[in-house]
Amino acid sequence: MDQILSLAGQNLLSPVILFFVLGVAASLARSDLTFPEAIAKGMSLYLLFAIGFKGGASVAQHGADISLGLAVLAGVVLSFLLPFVAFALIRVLARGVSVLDAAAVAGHYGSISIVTFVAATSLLTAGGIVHEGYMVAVAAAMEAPAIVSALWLAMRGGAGGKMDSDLWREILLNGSIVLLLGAFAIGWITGERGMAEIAPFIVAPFKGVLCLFLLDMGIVAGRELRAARRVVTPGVVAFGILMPLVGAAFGLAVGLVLGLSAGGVAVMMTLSASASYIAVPAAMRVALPRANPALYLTLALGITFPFNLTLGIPLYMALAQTLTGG
Amino acid sequence: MDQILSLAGQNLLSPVILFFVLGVAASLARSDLTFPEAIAKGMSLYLLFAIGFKGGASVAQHGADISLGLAVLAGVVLSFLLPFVAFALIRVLARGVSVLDAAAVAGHYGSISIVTFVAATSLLTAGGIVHEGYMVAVAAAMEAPAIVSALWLAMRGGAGGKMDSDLWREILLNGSIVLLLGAFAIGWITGERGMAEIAPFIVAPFKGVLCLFLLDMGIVAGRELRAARRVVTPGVVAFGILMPLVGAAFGLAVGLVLGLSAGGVAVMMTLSASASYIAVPAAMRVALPRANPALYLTLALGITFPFNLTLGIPLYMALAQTLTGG
Amino acid sequence: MDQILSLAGQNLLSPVILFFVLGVAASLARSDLTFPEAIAKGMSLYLLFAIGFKGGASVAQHGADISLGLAVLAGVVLSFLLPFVAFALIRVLARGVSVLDAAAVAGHYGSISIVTFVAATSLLTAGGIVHEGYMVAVAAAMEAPAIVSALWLAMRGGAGGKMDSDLWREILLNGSIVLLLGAFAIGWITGERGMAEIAPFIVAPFKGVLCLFLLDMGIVAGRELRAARRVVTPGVVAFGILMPLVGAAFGLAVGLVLGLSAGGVAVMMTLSASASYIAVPAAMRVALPRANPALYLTLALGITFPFNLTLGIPLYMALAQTLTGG
Amino acid sequence: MQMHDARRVEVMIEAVMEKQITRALEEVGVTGYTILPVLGGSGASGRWTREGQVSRAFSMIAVICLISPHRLDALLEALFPVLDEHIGVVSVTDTHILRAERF
Amino acid sequence: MQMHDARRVEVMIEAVMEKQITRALEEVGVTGYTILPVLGGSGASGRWTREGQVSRAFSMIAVICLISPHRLDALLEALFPVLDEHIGVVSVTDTHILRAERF
Amino acid sequence: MQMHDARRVEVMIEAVMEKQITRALEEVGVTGYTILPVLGGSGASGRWTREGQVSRAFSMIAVICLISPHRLDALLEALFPVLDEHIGVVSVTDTHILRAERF
Ligand SMILES: Nc1ncnc2c1ncn2[C@@H]1O[C@H](COP(=O)(O)O)[C@@H](O)[C@H]1O
Ligand SMILES: Nc1ncnc2c1ncn2[C@@H]1O[C@H](COP(=O)(O)O)[C@@H](O)[C@H]1O
Ligand SMILES: Nc1ncnc2c1ncn2[C@@H]1O[C@H](COP(=O)(O)O)[C@@H](O)[C@H]1O
Ligand code: NA
Ligand code: NA
Ligand code: NA
Repeated sequence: MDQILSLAGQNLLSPVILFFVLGVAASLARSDLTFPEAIAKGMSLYLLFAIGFKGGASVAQHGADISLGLAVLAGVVLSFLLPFVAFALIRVLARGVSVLDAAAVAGHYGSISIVTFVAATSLLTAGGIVHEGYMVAVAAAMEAPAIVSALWLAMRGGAGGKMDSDLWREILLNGSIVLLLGAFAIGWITGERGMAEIAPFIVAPFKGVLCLFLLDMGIVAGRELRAARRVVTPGVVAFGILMPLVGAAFGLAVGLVLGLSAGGVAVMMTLSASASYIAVPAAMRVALPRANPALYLTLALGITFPFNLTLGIPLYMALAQTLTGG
Repeated sequence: MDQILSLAGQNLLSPVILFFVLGVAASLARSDLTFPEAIAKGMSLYLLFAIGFKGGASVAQHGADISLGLAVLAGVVLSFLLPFVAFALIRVLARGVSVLDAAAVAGHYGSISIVTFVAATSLLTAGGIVHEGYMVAVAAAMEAPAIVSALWLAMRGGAGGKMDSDLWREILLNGSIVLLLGAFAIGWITGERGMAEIAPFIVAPFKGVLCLFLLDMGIVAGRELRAARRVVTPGVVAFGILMPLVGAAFGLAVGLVLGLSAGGVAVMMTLSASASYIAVPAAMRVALPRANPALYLTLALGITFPFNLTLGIPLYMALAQTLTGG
Repeated sequence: MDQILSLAGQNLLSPVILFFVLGVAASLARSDLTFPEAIAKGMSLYLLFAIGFKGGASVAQHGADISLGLAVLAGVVLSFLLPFVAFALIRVLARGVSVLDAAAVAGHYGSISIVTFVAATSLLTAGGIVHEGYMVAVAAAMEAPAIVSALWLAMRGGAGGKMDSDLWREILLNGSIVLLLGAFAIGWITGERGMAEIAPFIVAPFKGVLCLFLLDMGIVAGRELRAARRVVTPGVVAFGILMPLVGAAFGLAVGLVLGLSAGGVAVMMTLSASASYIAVPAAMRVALPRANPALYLTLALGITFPFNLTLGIPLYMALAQTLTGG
Repeated sequence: MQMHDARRVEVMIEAVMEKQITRALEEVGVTGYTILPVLGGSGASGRWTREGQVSRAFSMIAVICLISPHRLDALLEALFPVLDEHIGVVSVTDTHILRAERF
Repeated sequence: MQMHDARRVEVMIEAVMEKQITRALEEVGVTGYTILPVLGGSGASGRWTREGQVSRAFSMIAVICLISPHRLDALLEALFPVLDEHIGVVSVTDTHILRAERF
Repeated sequence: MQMHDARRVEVMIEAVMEKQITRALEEVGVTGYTILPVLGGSGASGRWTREGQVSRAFSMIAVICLISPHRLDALLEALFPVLDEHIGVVSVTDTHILRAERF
């Protein structure tokens, strides 16, 4: 417990978190501090490029075996499965939420937030805890399947929704999945030699870019919170905090079964606990246009993301370390 | 004197200045070299983030005492005061300038130019002269008060102008002030540990980004000079060069009274000598829309900025060193 | 031969090439992976800034003599000359291509592709082969003259085209030429001292930015290939692959006559082999608006650029080393 | 200068619907349109802005289409199923164009 | 397709006035508008461009508002005090809209 | 509110032609116009998009010009030689403006 608190305290005082808090505060105070859209996108491309490549290079270094394939498979299964859990939970906790909205929310929680992943891995690295490099591939694999479950839930509930080839392309060839997996593959292929060439771009300055990006995320999250007061009922807030814990429990179980390292388990928990706010919202706008975006965006970005960032990740790390004996 | 000349010569041949000159030349020759707006804004966010954080980290390292508070207070007073001096001076030197325009110009000179500040600190660092890390907070504190004085001058002169809560928010929660102070606070809180994490992003590449940014500033300044030939009378030019010297004299006095280090005095002089071209023009467009933007922008960006950058800063440094015995 | 194959193999597996391939693949698969325009332009400004400065700093270090002037002159002559060769070749290989289109294409091949240049120099650096720093000035000098030849060819062929002072300005004060030469001059003037100041920005992270930029180029090239299936006849493809070889032969001859180092010859070959896809297309849209952009862009960006990047450069390097005995 | 009657159709729609909209236009033979970026806006579903956003989910575009009057109905009918259920507004303005042979 | 008369109000105004303009619109109940970015322009106060600029002081936006004819006067009266003294132009065009219930 | 008849001329043209267009406008005394960025589009010469592009060769802009009816012909005649041979479309819409003294 002590360890958890100290980890959480340390995490809360890291520049990455503090810049996120600064962004939220600036936004709530209605400062005009904003990032141009192109810069925000540029930073997110940089982060995907860097973590994909580093993951691949790390696999190249440590070798890959069947466990990579199993972990990816487990990720896909989790992503398909978690929306059903999320759907049930939100229907119980927040009775005002319609089937359609619940399905849309569920899709977000089955998928993952790549920045939450990055925050977790950088906390792990700072603590000297290693994790499997291929977790980045697991992250990519978990992005999309949840969307299918969400649509199935919506259709079964008679809430409409459609699934055509365009949407499939949108989901599977989504820019962030392609960049993440592409950079992962190139990092794997070029290995140590490739890493030596581009390390000064993707390793040393990484943390600084992450701080700036989280500042921007904080601004956007704050704006979301400010705009969406209507949708934030106690039940919704409860869901936004409970669901990551439930998701993390699933991730923990899977991580232990797979025999991942302490770091790997912590990452698997974080992925399962996190909710998408980039790829899934875009897919939902196409496929379930009548679901309320204010609800799912506020939940994913305004409640669950800050919760994971500040308290969730240290908790998952501490649990993972205790339970793996790592 | 020799020392001043050699400093000035060295400064004039630094990449930072030469890229500014390149930008002005490209613009005057009507080259189509330009930066996308998003990139220019991205660079300015980077610079604010970096200098804010570095200032805070330096305070964390050297400890803060009452002198920090006194310096910030002195900055606020200077920023309130200098517009009155500037107003009187421009009315004397350039008789064609209306009360309204003089008030608007005065607001710019009470406030500060953050890039001039950065140029000064990087010249100091290159020369191995230390300055108080909290000068960044003084810079932030000097951004806004001058706007109030300018509006008061305009209203008193019957030239109109209005001050509502929106404008207050615009001034006080201006993005650049929030980012500067926020990063300063985070640098202070996280100190050496935080610095270690993000130094490779904000320290080593800083000078290079500054060169690119000054290239862009040169392009914009050149464009301004080319467009605004009408407003540039001899009196206006005289003001644009004398006012920074007058401002620097005030800064010098304040710096000596506060007992700042040689570097700190030089920075205080530079801040007082510099004129805003980001925050104040925006506030003036809202509050004094009938003041002529060509006049204040040409002065701040086309005359005073290049003057400080090339000759002013080395002069202030030499004086500060001589007079503090540093 | 063995050496060429191994060089080519090594090149094909470098991160820079693999990211280009990733971009092409993503684009052909119609992924929505794209870079904001501002980010793409920002990266290209960074690359021009960095290579210009590094070239100048290298001249400052090794001293400049008459050979610099001769090489620049030779570049200008090549750029004037190669369009005539290209014009003749495409008229022979692809009979369906009109005089106007052939002239426009010819202009592209007389000029150069700066990214191909960068790719060559980074392959040379990786292989420990030095080249003259002033080759960057040669690259800049070769950008524009070809446009004049192209217009002459079009006018002589009765295909129209006009040349006014605006166009001259567009050509000679083109942003990329100004930035490249300006940074070169500043690198030269500030030399080692300047380099020390900004090296962490322009040296270490360079390769990483280049990877990201080539990812973007791959996306754009793939889009071009997808869109322009109509214009790609066998004759056009043959031209797109033969012309760089012919150009390289000219570059080789000139490089040997000038007595350049092995690296210098390889660069001269690469410049002659490469085709512009930034400056020349823009000039052609102004001066020869009825020429078909799909043709010249597909050739320059979709065929010749990938060819040079993957096979051409290693070949030119191997030939240059063999023939200079370097 | 010879001018011809035409309609200017302006559709403000979510950016994620871009492909669907342009495909619908192309299916009825409308291959001329221009897409403008949108910074922000306000409507029944509240205010929004592009600033700092990464996801395409919450951005809009403006699709502008100049078209001959007699083809307007086909265009609107093609648009309707795409717009339906989606955030967005459509306006049709009478206008005049040069070089009518292309529309 | 059922179309309804409407007006398309287009205001080109300095970006620093965005909040003031949108507040004025909201005060008279106009909650539907779209904001487009502007690259540059020219007017009585000379030419300008956004390129390379950091300050918001010298940029403009285009605010587009589709509105029922009977609400136009209220809108224009709300705009007037904000526009007054400020750089900018306003045009009002007759247009037709689908789904009129929202305007 | 006093409104005045005017024309709204909208030119979608290649970005490389910006200087030529604005010079032509200025030569006939038209010094008021606004330039909007364009993201992409489609026409006789196919589809295009700005995304990821570095060259200005394949981008477009929209030039919007509000003008008094009696000056329209001069404007169009000035535009014509620039447009000729170039990709682009022009539309002219009847509109109403405030503060007519400036146009
Ligand atoms: N009356 C209007 N005039 C112009 N744009 C509008 C109007 N109503 C809605 N919009 C645009 O359409 C978007 C979605 O509208 P809504 O579906 O009403 O939320 C808004 O954010 C605006 O960008
Ligand atoms: N006649 C016009 N047509 C279109 N835009 C205009 C016109 N006049 C002015 N503008 C726009 O309004 C801005 C300010 O105009 P002004 O107040 O006349 O300097 C210009 O920079 C243009 O962007
Ligand atoms: N009917 C139209 N409506 C709106 N924009 C058009 C139309 N036709 C062409 N355009 C624009 O003009 C550009 C060039 O058209 P084109 O010359 O037909 O290829 C297109 O890419 C569009 O941006
Ligand atoms: Na999840
Ligand atoms: Na000052
Ligand atoms: Na060439």
